[in-house]
Amino acid sequence: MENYIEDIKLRFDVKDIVSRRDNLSFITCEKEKTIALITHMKNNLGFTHFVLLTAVDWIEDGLFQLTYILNNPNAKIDIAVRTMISRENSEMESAHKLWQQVATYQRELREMFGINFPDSPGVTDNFILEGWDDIPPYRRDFDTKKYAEETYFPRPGRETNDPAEYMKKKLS
Amino acid sequence: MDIVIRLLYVFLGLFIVLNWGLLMSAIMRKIGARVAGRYGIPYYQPWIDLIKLYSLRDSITHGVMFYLGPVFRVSGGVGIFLFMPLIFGSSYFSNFSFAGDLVLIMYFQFFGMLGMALGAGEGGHPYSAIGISRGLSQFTTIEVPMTLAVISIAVQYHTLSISEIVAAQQGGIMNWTLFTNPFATAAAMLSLLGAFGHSPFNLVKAPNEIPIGPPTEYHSAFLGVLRTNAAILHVIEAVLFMNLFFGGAGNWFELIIKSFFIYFWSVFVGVVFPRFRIEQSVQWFLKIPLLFGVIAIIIFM
Amino acid sequence: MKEQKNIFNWQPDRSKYPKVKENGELDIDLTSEKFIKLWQGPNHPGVTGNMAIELTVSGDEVVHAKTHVGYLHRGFEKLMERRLWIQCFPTCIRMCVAEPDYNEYLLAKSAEELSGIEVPEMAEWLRTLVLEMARLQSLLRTVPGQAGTLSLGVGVQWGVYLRDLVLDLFEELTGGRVYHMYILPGGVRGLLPDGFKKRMEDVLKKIEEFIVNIENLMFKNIVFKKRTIGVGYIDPAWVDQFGIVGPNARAAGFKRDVRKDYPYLKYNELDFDVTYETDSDIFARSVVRKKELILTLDLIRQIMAKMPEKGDFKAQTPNVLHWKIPAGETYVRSESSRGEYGFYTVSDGSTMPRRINLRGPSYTHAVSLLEKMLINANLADVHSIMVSLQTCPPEIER
Amino acid sequence: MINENNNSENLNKFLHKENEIRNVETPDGSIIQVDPLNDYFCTDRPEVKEPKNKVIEKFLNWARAESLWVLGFGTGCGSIEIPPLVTPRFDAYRFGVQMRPTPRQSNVFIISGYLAVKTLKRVIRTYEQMQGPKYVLALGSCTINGGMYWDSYNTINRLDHYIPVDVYVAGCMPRPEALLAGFNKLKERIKDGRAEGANEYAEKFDWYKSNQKKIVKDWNMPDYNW
Repeated sequence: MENYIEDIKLRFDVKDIVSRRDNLSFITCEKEKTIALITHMKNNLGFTHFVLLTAVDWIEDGLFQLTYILNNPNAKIDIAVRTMISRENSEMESAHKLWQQVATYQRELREMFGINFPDSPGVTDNFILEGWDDIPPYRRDFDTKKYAEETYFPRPGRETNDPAEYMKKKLS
Repeated sequence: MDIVIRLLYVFLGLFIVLNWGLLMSAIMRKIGARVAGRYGIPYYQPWIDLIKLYSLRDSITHGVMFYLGPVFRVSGGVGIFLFMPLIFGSSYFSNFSFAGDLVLIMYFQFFGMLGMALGAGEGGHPYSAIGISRGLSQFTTIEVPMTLAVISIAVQYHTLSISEIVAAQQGGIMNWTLFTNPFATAAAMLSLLGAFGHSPFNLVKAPNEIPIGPPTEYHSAFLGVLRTNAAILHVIEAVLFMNLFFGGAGNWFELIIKSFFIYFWSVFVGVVFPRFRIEQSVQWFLKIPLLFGVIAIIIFM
Repeated sequence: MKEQKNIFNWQPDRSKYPKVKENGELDIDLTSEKFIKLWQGPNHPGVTGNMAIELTVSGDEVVHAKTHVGYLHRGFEKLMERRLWIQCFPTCIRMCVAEPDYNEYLLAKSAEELSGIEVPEMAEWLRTLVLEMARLQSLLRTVPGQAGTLSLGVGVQWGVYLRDLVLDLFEELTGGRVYHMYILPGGVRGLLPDGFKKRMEDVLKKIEEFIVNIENLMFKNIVFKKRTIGVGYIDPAWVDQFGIVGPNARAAGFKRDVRKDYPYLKYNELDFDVTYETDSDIFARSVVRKKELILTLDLIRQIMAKMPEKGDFKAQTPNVLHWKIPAGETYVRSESSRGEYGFYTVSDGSTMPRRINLRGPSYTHAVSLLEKMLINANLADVHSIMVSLQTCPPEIER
Repeated sequence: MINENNNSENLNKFLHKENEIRNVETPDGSIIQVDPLNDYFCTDRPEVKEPKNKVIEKFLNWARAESLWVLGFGTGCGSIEIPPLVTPRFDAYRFGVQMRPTPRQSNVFIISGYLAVKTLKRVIRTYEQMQGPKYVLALGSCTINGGMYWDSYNTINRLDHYIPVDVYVAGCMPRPEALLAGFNKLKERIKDGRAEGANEYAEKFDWYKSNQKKIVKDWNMPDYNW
């Protein structure tokens, strides 16, 4: 694990290295260098298995965190590459040329988070939603409860118990 | 007056054949269910299904041929019935059998199929079209060994009349075509597997590929007509094979037993085999059954 | 692909058909009456679950395929962001209905890893047992299901019956038939009931008989072989390119198994070999799954023998209603019956998770890989190929 | 590209390019104008079809109740309990319940659990293709009030606002026994002549349609060329 991280450190400017387990580390890289980093990891370091690509919405900082988790099947280790992109005008370089399935992940991210991946094949096609005209639903500022109550017809009589309140009442 | 009585007996025969066909389909489905470890449908289920289908309130149409498809299919089924001698020796249950009826029946087998093709094609569903193209190409290849077997029998008995073929087989089990012309029987029984459309040759209906083939768009009364016809056709095809190869039937009881076992043969094979692809099915019929058919011809030439 | 031997096995050469335009798209003119657009699904008995494949066929050949998902989208990842950690457990198991226990385990494991809770040994054994039982009930459906797509329904009926018996055991152990909610953060909900081992052994014996039957029914069946050998070929080079995992990768000769490579729970104390085949067609994948079924029986017997009788089965956790998990992120994985199944969890130190993302094996198998594999396939083989990949739509769209 | 000829302004926002009125060349060379919204979508309203004769209707209802053809469309996670229902353990075939693959031939629609909006569109289309009298059996708490997914942005809460429901089977997920009991209940309703969902749908067609249109915004048909 260490020598892989050392190798990456030598070539790329990575920071926030967190070692979660013996075989899992998280590193953060700049937005512009990320694709170069994962290309290097795939071609030279043996990280040939692409595990997942997903986004986390840090709305407080106005950032999206993109996480690429790569796996080295021979050394049996994972390295997750994080990169921060701004929430406004969120756009990221596409990685579809490295692995075939990345295009699907990017399609989903564009639909659910509104992150654009120019040049990714079929990225504008509907993937999960159909006829969606609100802000992308996985963003933190989209309130699913409010949307559901306004759009669908809630059956009257449904009580919502806050579990903490309920337990307090019951124990007292 | 004679023709009226004759017609009454024809209708009586049709009634018996229809009900036996429905019961037989229920029994066969129960046998299939038992293999799977289930009880299966009740014996009376096909009748209830028919009543329900005829009593549905809605039905839509896709055009004139859509109406005529089931009609052609039924006329194919009833047409075979009309010229098929049911009970040997009974002048009433010989229907309208005549000297060359074997040729006519071979023709009627295709007639219903073609009518159905026209009607289902009008339905406009692509599964219908694919099912039809599969069905017609498979049925064409089934006809080859089947026709060879029939020609072989015609040469053997020097007749094209089913009644005379049955008559020639009387007088003991060893006189049946099954023993006198085993290759023709083998060719015909193998092609029968395809004619009844159980797996491995159920690619016309192919439940997991093109559900459920030609009748995809047919519903309510249309489907009721098709199911009625299927009940008649299954019995009457079995009766044809019984007459040609298994010595005919002297009474209704014998007919029921023999047609049951002939139909059972296809279910017996179908329950343990998956489905062929269409080109595999065509190849299969053009290999061993065709070979048997040719041998049967050569022997009696 | 196998050598074309005789005239009967002749296949048209579709490698140059339909023509490819200059910009890389296929030259498919739907008005030319040479192509039919076929939608298979969502209402189609052959499709695995509620999804659709849009096929463009020319004759019997598929020239273009596109997967459509989203019919089962419930927005779990959004819903879990507004639920307490403990409330996420009943929610997350519904992500994959075929094997819900992996979701429970992975969420519990992420929560434990992030908050540093040690799980007692007895709980680890019980979790291993539950996960193997989940694999068993899933394989009982999918091993004969391969023949079910070719309308050999008898095996499916036997298999689903035996699956019911396994579900009965689940019910006895956990109280739930399909959704169990047995694994909680810190451990499990209870110990084995009295006499459970004997009843388990009875069921395992029945399944062994079933394996013999299914061997005769499917794997020695000439028609089944004709329909599956050489069909649905996965090039071993695709395994990394498409992210193929689990039995599909193992059938291509890759000995990759999360249980062996990244041992979790008690798998490093169990004795087993990774099953694999090299032919990489539908038949090989079926054989791998059948071997996996045999392996699962063996593993359950080993777990039963090595497991302690009694013990502490739940570690102390904070009050779950106010449970704050320290900020951090992790990725945990396990081997489900379809392959690598993982949770990527991010916590921001509050009572609710920041983000939970599921990495399901079907995500890659059913979309990018299936679209590629269906090209030039026969229309009749579409569903065998799809079922042989063992796609499960709810984990694609969540 | 908003088409001004269209009456319903609200719909225009969602009009796709292929839904605009355009000129099409027919195979024989003549040019015709096509309005996809009116020509390609069926505008006929369903009609109320009252039973004619009470005594005969009672017999027919008995036949309909004993021959329930279920559409094999697994819309949600409840469909995992359909295979046990038709296999040796529970064997619903004993009670006249059979599976059919095509909507034209089936009478009972099992809504097996939550409905995503995308599925709801297909469910409505499928329901309208079924031949009446038709019955809907809703499975799971998610069809009653949203259940687990009451606050989800993509699943409906109450199924009876979109299509008429005959029997609800509660639970998450309902066991096959509960499903069999649901079938028994449905049979009772049919035999009593109370299961008139198709007529109800025709009577309150506008209400159902307005509810459906509120959430299903993209009514486009997929591409066909046949």
